[in-house]
Amino acid sequence: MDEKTLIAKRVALELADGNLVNLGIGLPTLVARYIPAGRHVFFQSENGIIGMSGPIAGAENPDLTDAGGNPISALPGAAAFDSAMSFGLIRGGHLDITVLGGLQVDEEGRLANWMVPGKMVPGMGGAMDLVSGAKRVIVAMQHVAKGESKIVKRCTLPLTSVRRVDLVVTDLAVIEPTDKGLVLKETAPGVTVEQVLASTACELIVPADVPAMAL
Amino acid sequence: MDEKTLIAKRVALELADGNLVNLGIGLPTLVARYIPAGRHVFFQSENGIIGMSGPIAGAENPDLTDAGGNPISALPGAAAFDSAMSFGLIRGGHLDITVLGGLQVDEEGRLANWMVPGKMVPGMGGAMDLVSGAKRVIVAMQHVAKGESKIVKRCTLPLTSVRRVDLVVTDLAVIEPTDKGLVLKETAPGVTVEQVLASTACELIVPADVPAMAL
Amino acid sequence: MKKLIALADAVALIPDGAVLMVGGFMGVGTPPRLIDELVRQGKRDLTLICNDTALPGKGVGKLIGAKAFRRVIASHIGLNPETQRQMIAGETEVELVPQGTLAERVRAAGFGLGGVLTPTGVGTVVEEGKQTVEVDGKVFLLEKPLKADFALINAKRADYYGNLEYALTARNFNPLMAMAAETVIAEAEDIVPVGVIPPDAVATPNVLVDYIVAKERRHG
Amino acid sequence: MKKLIALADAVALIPDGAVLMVGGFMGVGTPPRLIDELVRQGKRDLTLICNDTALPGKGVGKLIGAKAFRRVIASHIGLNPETQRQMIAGETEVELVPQGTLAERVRAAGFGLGGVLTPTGVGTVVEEGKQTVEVDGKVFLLEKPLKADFALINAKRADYYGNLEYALTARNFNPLMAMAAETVIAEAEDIVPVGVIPPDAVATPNVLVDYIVAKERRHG
Repeated sequence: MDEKTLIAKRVALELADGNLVNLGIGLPTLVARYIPAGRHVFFQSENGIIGMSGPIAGAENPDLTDAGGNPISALPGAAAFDSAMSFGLIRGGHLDITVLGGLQVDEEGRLANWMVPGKMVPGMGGAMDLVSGAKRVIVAMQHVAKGESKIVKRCTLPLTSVRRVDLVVTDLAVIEPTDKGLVLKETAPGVTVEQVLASTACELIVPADVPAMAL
Repeated sequence: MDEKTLIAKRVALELADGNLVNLGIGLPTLVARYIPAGRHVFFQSENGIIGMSGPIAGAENPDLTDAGGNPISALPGAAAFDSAMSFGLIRGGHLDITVLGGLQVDEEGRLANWMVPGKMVPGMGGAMDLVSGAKRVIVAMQHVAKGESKIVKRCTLPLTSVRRVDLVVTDLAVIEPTDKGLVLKETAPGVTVEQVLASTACELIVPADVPAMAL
Repeated sequence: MKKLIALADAVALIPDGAVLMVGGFMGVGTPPRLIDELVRQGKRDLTLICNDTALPGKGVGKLIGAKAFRRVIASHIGLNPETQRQMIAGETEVELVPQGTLAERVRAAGFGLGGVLTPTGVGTVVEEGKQTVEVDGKVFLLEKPLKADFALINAKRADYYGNLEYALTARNFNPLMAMAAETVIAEAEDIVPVGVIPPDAVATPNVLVDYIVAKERRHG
Repeated sequence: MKKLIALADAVALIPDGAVLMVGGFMGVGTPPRLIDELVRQGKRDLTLICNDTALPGKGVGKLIGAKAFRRVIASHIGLNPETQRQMIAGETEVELVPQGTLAERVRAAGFGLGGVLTPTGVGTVVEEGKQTVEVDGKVFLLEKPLKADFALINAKRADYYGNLEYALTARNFNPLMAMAAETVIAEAEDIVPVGVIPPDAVATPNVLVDYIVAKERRHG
């Protein structure tokens, strides 16, 4: 199993029956493939729909797309709405889970994921609202990029929100930000606690028992 | 022609083709009967519809009512919406004209029409939003009630809004509040300027020529 | 997802003293069976957030008659003399709110906004005790969000997921209130299979609705 | 009511330097003929308010390519490298706004509110230069209303009065923007007789729409 699949599978376990979930672009979109059997999850796309599903070849509709403008389909029971309603659902605390990619997460559990100063500036899109408003924020990202840990003492990149995220799932570990600091909850299969610590640029709280991810 | 009919007919002349108009309960509702031929006016009811018309006997629908809960009908081209949208149309300046009853209008053109302290308190309903937000506010009322002029130097009753209303139509006169004061624009048929002045409890600006209402 | 609930069980969830939002405008768009059952179960000390108190014997007017409320937040009580009598007698506390402000305060709670900046009420008795905020030289009242423990919603159609569709002027405050309460209980004229209500006709997405009151069994 | 207007005449109403709101999300729900005609007429120095700048050659991306904008207010420009190039080269001024804030700012202008009190952006670079308001101990950014000279709206269906109906994710910012501009020009896939669109399906009432772009005559 490659690293992205591992992360997506682990995140998918967090999605409960009946949850309203918004998946960010990139890695987070993979999560939809691994919903445990018997759980019915409702996916929102912030451009204005709940109940999105993958495109149906030959039945694409130019008025039915995801937030990237790509064709999707609508499941029975889908609902469509305008952008104010879409973000009312997000900001108003009606979204159970958002899964977002990350550039950095710091010791206080704060996420930076929308710009790298001096490089291309894509804009924050819905990310700031999603992190400020969702009931649970899960960050899905590689633990290390270009030799640098993405889990840091303090974000050097601009923050997406000052709100503490709820869970960070990487290819090496599951980490839960708390008011005492970052707690190492699980390690990836075959990865030791020491390897996680060596790949992390800030302190982690390590409980006596750190199980491996049960995928 | 009785006094209410006179007032309603005169107010109706203010309604232009294509206008969105909200008529308050009581006397203002009579205005709808006297729209000049060839003018197409859209009536809003603040409980959530544009394009309301009178009830059709035998075709009443419990989900289609005016702001008093009475049956209405919907004309072809009607639109229904929720209360936030209804007041967005009002507060956002999309309502061309609101016609409201009045208890008092003062020299600054301010309206009091929602409560009499010490008596029954009905609540302001939509009146405060209507007066604050409509492009034009027309007050339709008797000039004198129980021997007291309703046009006063300063409202003694609680204000509906500090916004200056645009026109006051009574059974005696048409009065336009301006930043210089209340200007007497027209008199009712058979009523003299002197009679209007005698029935008014504050100063009126009287132009050289004050025509009679052309009904 | 087990959203269907018997009428009596739905109302039994509501404790005395709860804050209720009830959809409807002069009783139109107010869930009739939920109201009757609240009266039957003899609820007390409730707070009502509703556009108005309807007429005696109609919509929430039935609950006014049953003296179910300790407090009422509404824009208009003028057509229900009993509400006025209770207010003047000091039996029920009444807060009057301009109708457009009421709609936006409910929406602000449901949409995660800190409040509403409205020109409505500036310079009137409605301003008393409220913060004002100046934006580009213009003064606005800061009106606070209004939320509730329960929202009682009336829909034209519901599906089994809980998607709701409204009809004409029975829509009014219902979709706003369905966003602004901890627990949302919906009553619908008709309950249809999932997929019957087109996505564009769903005004309240299913994820907002906790319970749908089941239809009564018809005998004979 | 003479709302039907030829495409070229509609676009000719828009002067260089105007502030435009354009509906759409990654080009979906953006009025295609109005965009093409704006490019054809070579408009300059416009300000764009739109969720994003789409892709090169798609939706408002065509106008980016034509260098029609002096200023862009959007939540996302990441999929249009030309917007980023113009921004970095100083050719186009870009203001980035969180998407939910953008929606509420447009709505606030259209709904007559003084601004938006949102938790989004507090403590981030988005807060810079903005007023904050504390409500019951919680801090919110005061985000100002956004209005425009023209809104260019894309609808699924229009009737001859100007009532508009939208479809699925092509709805997005369109109904909000139709409230927030001095002049509203709508393009629809289909224009139908008055009465064909049911009242509950009308998301933008006709009174908000100034012009409907007429269909092209088909020859042959």
